[in-house]
Amino acid sequence: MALLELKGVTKEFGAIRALSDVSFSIQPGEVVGLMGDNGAGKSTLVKIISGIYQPTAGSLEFDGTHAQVGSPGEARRLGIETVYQDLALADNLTAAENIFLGREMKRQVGPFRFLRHSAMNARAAELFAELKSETRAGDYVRQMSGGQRQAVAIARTRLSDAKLILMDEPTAAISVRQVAEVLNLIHRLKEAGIAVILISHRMPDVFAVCERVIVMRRGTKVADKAIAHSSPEEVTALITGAKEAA
Amino acid sequence: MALLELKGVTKEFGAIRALSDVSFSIQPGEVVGLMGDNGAGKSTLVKIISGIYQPTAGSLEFDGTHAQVGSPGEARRLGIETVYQDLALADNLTAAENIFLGREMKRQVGPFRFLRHSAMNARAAELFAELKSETRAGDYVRQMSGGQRQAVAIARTRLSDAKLILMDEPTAAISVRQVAEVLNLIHRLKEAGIAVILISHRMPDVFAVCERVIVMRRGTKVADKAIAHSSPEEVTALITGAKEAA
Amino acid sequence: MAQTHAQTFTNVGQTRFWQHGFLASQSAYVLAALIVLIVIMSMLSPNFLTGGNISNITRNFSFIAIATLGMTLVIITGGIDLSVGSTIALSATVTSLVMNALLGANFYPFPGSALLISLVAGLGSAALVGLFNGLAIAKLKLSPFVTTLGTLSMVRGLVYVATQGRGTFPAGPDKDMFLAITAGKLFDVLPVSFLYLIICAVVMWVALNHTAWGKHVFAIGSNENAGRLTGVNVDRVKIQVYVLCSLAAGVNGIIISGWLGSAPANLATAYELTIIAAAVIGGANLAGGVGGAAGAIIGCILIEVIRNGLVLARVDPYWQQTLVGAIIVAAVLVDRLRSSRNG
Amino acid sequence: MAQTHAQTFTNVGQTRFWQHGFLASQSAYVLAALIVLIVIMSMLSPNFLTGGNISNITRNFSFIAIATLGMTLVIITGGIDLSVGSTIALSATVTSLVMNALLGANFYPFPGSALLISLVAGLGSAALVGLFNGLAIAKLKLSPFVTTLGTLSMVRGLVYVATQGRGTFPAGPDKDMFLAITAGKLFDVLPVSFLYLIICAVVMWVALNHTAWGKHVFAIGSNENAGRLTGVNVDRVKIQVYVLCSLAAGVNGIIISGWLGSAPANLATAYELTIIAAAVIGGANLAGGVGGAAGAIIGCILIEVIRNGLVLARVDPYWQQTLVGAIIVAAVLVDRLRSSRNG
Amino acid sequence: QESYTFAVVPKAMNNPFFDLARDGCEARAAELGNVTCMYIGPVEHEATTQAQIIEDLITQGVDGLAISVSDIAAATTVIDRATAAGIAVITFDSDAPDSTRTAYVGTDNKLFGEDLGKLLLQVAPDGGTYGMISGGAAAPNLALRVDGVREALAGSAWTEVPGSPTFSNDDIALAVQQMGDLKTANPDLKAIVPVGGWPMFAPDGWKNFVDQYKADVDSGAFALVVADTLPQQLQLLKEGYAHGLVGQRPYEMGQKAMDTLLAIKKGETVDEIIYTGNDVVTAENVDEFLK
Ligand SMILES: Nc1ncnc2c1ncn2[C@@H]1O[C@H](COP(=O)(O)OP(=O)(O)OP(=O)(O)O)[C@@H](O)[C@H]1O
Ligand SMILES: Nc1ncnc2c1ncn2[C@@H]1O[C@H](COP(=O)(O)OP(=O)(O)OP(=O)(O)O)[C@@H](O)[C@H]1O
Ligand SMILES: [Mg+2]
Ligand SMILES: [Mg+2]
Repeated sequence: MALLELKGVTKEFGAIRALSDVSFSIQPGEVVGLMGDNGAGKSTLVKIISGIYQPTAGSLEFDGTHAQVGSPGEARRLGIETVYQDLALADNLTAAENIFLGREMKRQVGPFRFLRHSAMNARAAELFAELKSETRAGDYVRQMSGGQRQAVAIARTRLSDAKLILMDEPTAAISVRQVAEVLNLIHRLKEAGIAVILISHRMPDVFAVCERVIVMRRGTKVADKAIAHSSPEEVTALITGAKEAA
Repeated sequence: MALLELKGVTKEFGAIRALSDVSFSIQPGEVVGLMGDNGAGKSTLVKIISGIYQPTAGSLEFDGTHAQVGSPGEARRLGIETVYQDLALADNLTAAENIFLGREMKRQVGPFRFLRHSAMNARAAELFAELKSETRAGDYVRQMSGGQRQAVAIARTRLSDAKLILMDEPTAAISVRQVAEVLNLIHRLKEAGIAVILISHRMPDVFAVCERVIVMRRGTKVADKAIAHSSPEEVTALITGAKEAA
Repeated sequence: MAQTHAQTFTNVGQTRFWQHGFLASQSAYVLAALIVLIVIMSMLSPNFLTGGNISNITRNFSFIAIATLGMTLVIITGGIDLSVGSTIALSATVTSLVMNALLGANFYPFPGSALLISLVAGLGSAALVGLFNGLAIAKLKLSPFVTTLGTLSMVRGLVYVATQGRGTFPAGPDKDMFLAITAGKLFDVLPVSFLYLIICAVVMWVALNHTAWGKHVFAIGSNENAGRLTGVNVDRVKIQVYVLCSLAAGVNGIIISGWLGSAPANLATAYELTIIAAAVIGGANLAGGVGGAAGAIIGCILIEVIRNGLVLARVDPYWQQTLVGAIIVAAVLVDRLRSSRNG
Repeated sequence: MAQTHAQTFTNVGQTRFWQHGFLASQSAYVLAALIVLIVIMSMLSPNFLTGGNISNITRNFSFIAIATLGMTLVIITGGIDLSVGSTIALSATVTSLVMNALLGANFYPFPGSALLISLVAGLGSAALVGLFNGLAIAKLKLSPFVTTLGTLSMVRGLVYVATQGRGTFPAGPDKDMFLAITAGKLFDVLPVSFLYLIICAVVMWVALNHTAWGKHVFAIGSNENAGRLTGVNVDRVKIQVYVLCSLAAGVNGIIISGWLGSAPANLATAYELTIIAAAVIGGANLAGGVGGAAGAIIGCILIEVIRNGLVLARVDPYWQQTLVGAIIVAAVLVDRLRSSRNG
Repeated sequence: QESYTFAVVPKAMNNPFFDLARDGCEARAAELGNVTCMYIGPVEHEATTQAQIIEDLITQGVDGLAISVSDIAAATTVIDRATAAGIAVITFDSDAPDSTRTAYVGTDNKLFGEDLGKLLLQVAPDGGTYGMISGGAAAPNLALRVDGVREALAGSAWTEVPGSPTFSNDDIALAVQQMGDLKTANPDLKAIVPVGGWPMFAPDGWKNFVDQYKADVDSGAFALVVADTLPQQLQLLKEGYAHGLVGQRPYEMGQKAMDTLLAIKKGETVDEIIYTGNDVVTAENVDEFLK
């Protein structure tokens, strides 16, 4: 049974049809690359799966049971974690506070529940070390470099036991070493049976970790094939429109 | 004579020393790659050259004559154009309006000067076509995809006759095809005698267009050598600290 | 502005006429609410749509509308100006004090000179308030709210100090001329203040949409940093905007005092909230980056129609205040239709 | 919160003690300004630092300080609440109307019952105002400024309707108890209202800094979207914050009416600007994401010290208003020192 | 000879009415020589602020207080505190009868309203519909005046229109606008009775309004009877822009307040209620007042 199944998903913003009639399915533990030109509709697709947008038409099924993902909160509860392209960080909180936002570690004192600051900071520092990122858990996100911010967004997905992780250009701003770590991470997720959808403009990365690649062009799906049966050249042609479909 | 010369530039933010004692010089028409881990201080360096930050210590000389770049406006007038990592776009203006922000095309009517909307839109559309980007000149930046936003920021540098263009991860969010165009663009700039400082985490890109590479690590310059005498492996080692200096 | 361009994209359709431009703006939806309100009011009171009452409404909203235009500019840059009410009183008071002083000093070199000098003094004092606000906000980077709350209090205090709390009355050889240019009517129907309003609104519309300055105002409101980085002189634009806002309030002060024939020291107390509300109802966003001249005027009309309509409908005065609040909320609620339609 | 961690970075030094925490906040700098002001005032008037006056000041600023705490919460989420002044009047009026009604109905099952029922009614009415604001802002996504301006007017109107503009007086068997818990003094010196303030402030400080809820409040103010995307129930937190703000105003209304022995219908008119100013002076940022309990209290003290000090110093009343404005601007100017020192 | 500081606390400093009381008190203080008049109050009409200022004055240790009470119960509390501190306290313009204040100096507001009503009956005995304009909805003295007008006209041919009185919140511009609104809402309105002088404080705004109905006003078919007798109002009356005015005597209130406080300080007994009286002005006697 498919973990995620999209059927004829369409999304319009006024006159712009960002997605038209997109259908595909993801199996548990599968790593799928999603590629396409700028404005092809990749992020819009991610936002529909993670419950930010509701599709104009079409439907979505997760884990066999749910016909709708109403809100990002619901997506999280269903086991869908997302690294958003715009990172979705609160600038005035520290890295650790951002990572734990919405699922803080608490200590029960009588009827009250207080935050466990140092436990959260320690855990965040651990996550950064795991990603080999030079990011300090107690620093405010406001003053962080582009790559440090991205590391925070990636670290966030590591907190819970997700079933599906959507990564919208997770490696855009991070440095060589961390890119390798993120690819490593994806490998480990796969082994743990967690499905990943990776959006990236970096062809080698997609070919290094994905089993399948879906190519979008101007809102429609133009290809959905196993990496083994494709090549970077073919995918590039599909992205630019030099090749119509595959 | 060097186009740009930095001498012992240091920048502190409270307890964080983002740059310590960085010196180098750029010749006219030279294309230099600036690499380093996340948080190494690359963007801070760019912001000092483009007049956003003033160095805590050290000095900066541009075109032989100027000892200081007081503000981004002054940098522009001196001929320094920048693609900022956070793009610096006004969300509620269209792509064309963003590109021409601060140097609009105007028509004189009596004592008044009115905007030439269609001329600006046409020129912006031209620039996007040149970058092979799927970006519509009349769309509001608010509703644009990550890569379209980046295209707007890159297009902006093409308006004036700059002497030095700083590009802070210009290809992070853009698609395969446009990456090739941006690298092409850098080649053409070089031929026109315009110097470029390219910050990127993509090793192949840097090795494809740059003549020289400067590597930063935790705020200090650890290497400054010709591409011809280096290799991706060496640069990676320098970035991660596996190799101390070169 | 956003013209559709030659370049075509397969996945981009034609925007329907109601999906862009004025018809897709908050102002248009509030205008619809206004029209509904006018229909209701004219059913509740047969006197609502009489010529005399329309002329009254026109005059009443012009009293605050010019200041609202200025406020809209400030709000577009992401600021706020609480000192407009006090500035209205200041310019009215200074104008009439100077008229009286010139009368007392018997200084009248040529016809109209007293009027001219007083107007310059009145508007100049208003501009000084704006300059103070602008400098403190742009150069010292103080919070607009606190700064203008400070000037609200300072300027009102100065008006009291100057007049010892007594109202002043425009007087002197040019008094008739003063009344004619402030309270007069064109062709006996159109209040001149309405004419000034239309001129100001058109100038503002052109400035916002067809000059580089206007784009800078919008850019500052949405991303001040982006403006600064692209070489826009952010500080100068901000100062200009606060000066214009105070000047607009000054013009309104002079018009009101001309119509009243008096410049009471408590003139326009607490008008700032009404003026800001009119701007916001008309579509200006206090977070910055959004707003326009047409919206500002529609907001002012809406507020005045509610006030006037409830009196004409002979609603119990204790209930009037409650209804004013409820209708304001209902009017902006209409705007939610827009967001739900345009996705 | 931000503890320094085991991990070390070669280019990260030790932050100096004045570079982080409270000492680097706006509140600390305004506190410095406040201390300077207190020194000046005590030199200008020998009565300023007398026990009686300090007790007066303490009581006076407690009158608005609890509401300012609530306002600070709203401002941290990036909102604003203009209806607090009206809500103060509403809760005071409802409390005293219910006390009178119970007296009239002779309903007094047990000692203190009249007091209890009236307090619940008064606070309940305030909470309803907050609920209305919160629902309109969080669910209907209306602008906080317009919504709460609407309730400002609606609630005040309802107070007038309920009382026909006449003030009401707390009465009935529990009147003495009512006065004791609102206007009483602990050990004959410390106003109980100050005690309530301290309790509220401590609770708020703990809630903001040591609970998940507090982090959500901050996150919403800085990036509402980020909050929503990480599964924070943004709407619920917003509604809670507006309800808390109105409740805080309600508590203040009851305290003030206890001290006055009366609930005039125009109680707390125009207090909203003072309360917002106190919050902003104390470091809350109207753009959202910044603010705290200590700052709110410091802001209130500053405003009250200015007011009281100028009266005691026998400054000409017309100049007082001017000086209040000037000192407010000067006090926030001190905060610029901070930015220039911390880069 | 001992010298005294007496504070005069108005309801609101932004009301020109109290400026006259201040002038009267300052003038009398200057005549007396050993008395300083200190005029201070809340800028806007608000009971808590007034109470706080009175507390500050108690702290400051003034010798006497003359208070125009903003809210009766609220003022009662602070007045009791002031007398307990040994300060001589009187009220003026607006009273708090149950407090420990020694005397009240001012107008009988109920009577004042009745005078307004009687004056209307005098200038336009035929009756019709009338509307009133008031200031703040919470001001007790204005409420008394409104009641007074209603009482005087009860049983006469005058009926009040719904929506009356309108509340101008002491905003002069708004008061003039409400004149127009009342007349537009009720085109057959035969009289407007502002219970305070607000609309006439704007002479040209008033003239503009009246000019639209000048014929009716001249013939007496539209009667304008207004409270207060400020100079600009007298001038308007003289020019035929109103039919009658009923004035209080704020200047005298200021003077009498000083006298009364001084008498109390000297241990003399004073009357508890000191009415300063009303002036009823019509076209016949306007010149006396205009001198
Ligand atoms: N909220 C919105 N309103 C209107 N148009 C939108 C909105 N969001 C996205 N679009 C448009 O939809 C199209 C698809 O955008 P999307 O962000 O999904 O692209 P993408 O494939 O993620 O591109 P990139 O690789 O640049 O991130 C673009 O043309 C964009 O302008
Ligand atoms: N305004 C600021 N205040 C405090 N610290 C800052 C500020 N700006 C940057 N820093 C810190 O300075 C260091 C260098 O940041 P910078 O943005 O220059 O890194 P970078 O090399 O561009 O990294 P990336 O590749 O991730 O973009 C980081 O540790 C960052 O946290
Ligand atoms: Mg995208
Ligand atoms: Mg960077």
